[in-house]
Amino acid sequence: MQGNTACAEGALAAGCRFFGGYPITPSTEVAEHMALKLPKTGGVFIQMEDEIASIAAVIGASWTGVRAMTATSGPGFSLMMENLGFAVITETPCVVVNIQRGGPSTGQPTMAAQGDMLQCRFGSHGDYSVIALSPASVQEMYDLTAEAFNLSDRFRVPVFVMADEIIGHMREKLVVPDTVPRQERKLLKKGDLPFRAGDDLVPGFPTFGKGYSVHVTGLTHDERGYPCATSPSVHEDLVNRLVDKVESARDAISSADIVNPDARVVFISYGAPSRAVQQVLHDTSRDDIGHLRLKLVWPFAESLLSRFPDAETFIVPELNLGQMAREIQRHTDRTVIPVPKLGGALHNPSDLAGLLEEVA
Amino acid sequence: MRTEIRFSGFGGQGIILAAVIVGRAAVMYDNKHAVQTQVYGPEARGGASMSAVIIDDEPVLFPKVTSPDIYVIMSQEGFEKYGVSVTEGAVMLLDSTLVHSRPACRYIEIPATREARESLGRDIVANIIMLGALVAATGVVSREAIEKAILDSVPRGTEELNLRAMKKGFELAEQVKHG
Amino acid sequence: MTYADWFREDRLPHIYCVGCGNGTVINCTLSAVDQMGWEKEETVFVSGIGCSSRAPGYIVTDSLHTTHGRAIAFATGIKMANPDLRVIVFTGDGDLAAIGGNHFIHACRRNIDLTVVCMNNMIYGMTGGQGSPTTPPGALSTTTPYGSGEAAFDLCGLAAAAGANYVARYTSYHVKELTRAVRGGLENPGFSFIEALVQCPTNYGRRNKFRQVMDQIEYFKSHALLVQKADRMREEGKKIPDDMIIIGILARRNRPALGVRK
Amino acid sequence: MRLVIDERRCKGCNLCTLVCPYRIFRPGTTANRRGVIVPELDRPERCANCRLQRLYGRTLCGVCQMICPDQAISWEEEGACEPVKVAIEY
Repeated sequence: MQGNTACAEGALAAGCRFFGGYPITPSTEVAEHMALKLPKTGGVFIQMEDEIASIAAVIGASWTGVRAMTATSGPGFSLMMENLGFAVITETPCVVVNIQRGGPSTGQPTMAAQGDMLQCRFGSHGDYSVIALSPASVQEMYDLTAEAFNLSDRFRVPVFVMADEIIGHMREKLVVPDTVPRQERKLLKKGDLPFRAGDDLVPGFPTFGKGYSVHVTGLTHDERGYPCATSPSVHEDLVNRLVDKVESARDAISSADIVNPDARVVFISYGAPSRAVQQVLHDTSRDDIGHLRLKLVWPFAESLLSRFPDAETFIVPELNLGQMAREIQRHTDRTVIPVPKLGGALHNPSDLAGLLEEVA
Repeated sequence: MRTEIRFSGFGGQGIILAAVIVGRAAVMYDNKHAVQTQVYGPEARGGASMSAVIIDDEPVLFPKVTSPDIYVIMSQEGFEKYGVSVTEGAVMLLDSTLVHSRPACRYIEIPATREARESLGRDIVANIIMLGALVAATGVVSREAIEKAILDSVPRGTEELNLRAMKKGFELAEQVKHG
Repeated sequence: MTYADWFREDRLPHIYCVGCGNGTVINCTLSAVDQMGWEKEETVFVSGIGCSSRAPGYIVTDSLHTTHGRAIAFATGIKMANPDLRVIVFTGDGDLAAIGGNHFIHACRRNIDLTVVCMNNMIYGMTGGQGSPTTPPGALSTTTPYGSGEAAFDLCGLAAAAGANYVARYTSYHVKELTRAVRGGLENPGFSFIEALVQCPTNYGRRNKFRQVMDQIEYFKSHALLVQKADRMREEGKKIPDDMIIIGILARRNRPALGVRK
Repeated sequence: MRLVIDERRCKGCNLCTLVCPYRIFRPGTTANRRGVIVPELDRPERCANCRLQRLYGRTLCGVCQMICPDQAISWEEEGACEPVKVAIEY
């Protein structure tokens, strides 16, 4: 099965019942498959007039209590940024799939890239935190998309599936599990203030149509949900909570494959370049090479680096100019070597092996 | 063992479908691992289109084809774009009706388009003839597996035509082998 | 129950300026909703950004105050995901016709079962009085200091042409008629668009020869022309002055609609 | 029924003075504690709604209430008349 199709199937298995989207290469197969399958599950597929409207409709649908998603790529992702900030401040669960392509602008519509990793983390205005997953196989397109809904409902944040054209378009074996784990959205207790959070920093969800009479606004709001846009302390408390609810859980939700924790040289990868690293480790006879493969990229759990206590060097191949390498660098005093790659082709395993020889 | 197969032709010949069918045969019916990829883009419509499949006994790690072991070339433009860089150890199946050049490696000439037109009455199944020939000549997947995968993938009502095309491919490859 | 019961009493008085017509339009809309006998928990108000868009914050139902121009797109998601909800959108001329113009025409085309009430004050009020797509030619604003040189949108004509099932225009002077028009929109399945011309004394009126709040209301009163009368005048070959405001129910039809409650 | 203007909400726009068919509103003269000059009532018993709302069981006219942008106009029940002892001297 194709990666994009597997992504749609994973969403359906997770109970996604609303998809709002707009065609864009190389993500379109996700929308096409949802258009085919959603009506048969009683769900709704709607092709909106642009990506701004797509994410808006997804957020609106989410407030009725359904699991909702959209899928897009570079230019469409840029258009969604303002409303993603709205989802953050209103704490609306939603899943956004980005099948990354080469940018900036129209760039390389049909070629792979990982150039939106910082945009998904920081792209909307203001301070906030979100969750991003990065699948490296067709199987993970299914599994991680399904998991994205659980994380989104649990933390009430947008969750991104940051795939790329290679993973989205390749076909390989998919084993469909009988069921996928499902963690439901915590509902607001009647009588509680709609934006007052408990210890987990995540308030209960006041689904529209259930008599909560909740006012939801993109303005800075107090715990009642009422606009309160000029109080410094209300704003500070709100934004700190929005960030903390995700960041304080970063170790608990971190998800990565760790290979050879005793290694001196460790590759760190996510998404398609992971496949090149895996090939290098498969082909090499050396046993001092490790691999940290991030499945959950944001929030970045720096504790993962200490899982390699003997590591002297981290090598970070990415299909960009070193976006995650920059994040890794700021958490370690060990050598971080970015291996940037632009143009759409994947890192060649022999090139990475050659680099390995140079490094150590 | 990892086997990399590259398909090339012009848009509309079913180049991508051919790779998908081989991958499906390997995964679903031969219990192997496979990854299928392709070149996307406007140039894939009308110009030279390319798709690839990697078959392995172990899980396929690196998903891209770096140096193909087998080429299936169905157009002259496809040969020029994707077939000229062959390595010596590779083998190329080429549709001799449409490809005039010959590579610097072992090659097998299959008049797939002519046979599709003349024996089967439909150009469209030339890719299935090439698939039959590929399987008969190289054994990348079993004959049973390719048959099942073809039946899974072709439109309803065309099963018999496609199976005849596949068998024609078997025959043509065997003639070359023995001839 | 009366329409007054739909207000969030703890948030009044609202933030609108002295004499702003938006409060009147909220009264008329809530009165129409109240007449429908709808429950608060099945009714959702959605808005974008601008003066008009603060309205849902004063109404005691579920409400979504969204981003600039996108209210209809958010409302589309709500209505499609749960057609049992009654979804009403408050918007303004800048929100609807400038930044949100594309969502507006596509919602009309889809004929999705929403009621959109546009408080058209012909100016960007919240940001201090800049020209909008409905600022009349010649009118002064902070960005048209020599008089607007652009043509203004006919929002109702746009909605009708794009496929909305129900289109009406009144002003904040015509409170009874406006209430009836909103009610007509709520009753009609499919996309209903009600344009309410409102006075903006602070940012439009004082720059455009309406020194007192009442002056602009007097203007609405004296320049309103019922559509039936306008049609009759046209038939008789009489010219309708450019500054007349055609009011009334401008379109009412029953084309297939999206998201209608089953 | 008695018409009341909620001084906490009225912002003093005087639209009520324009629309009332009985002219029971007139612009006020002095500012209240919030600095708003709230309209004054002039013989409000002339208002049809004040007199007849109970009889008809619904709001009559009500244009002032509807146009009031600040939701400041409403009607409230009048308290029952206090019995007053009247001594009549013969």
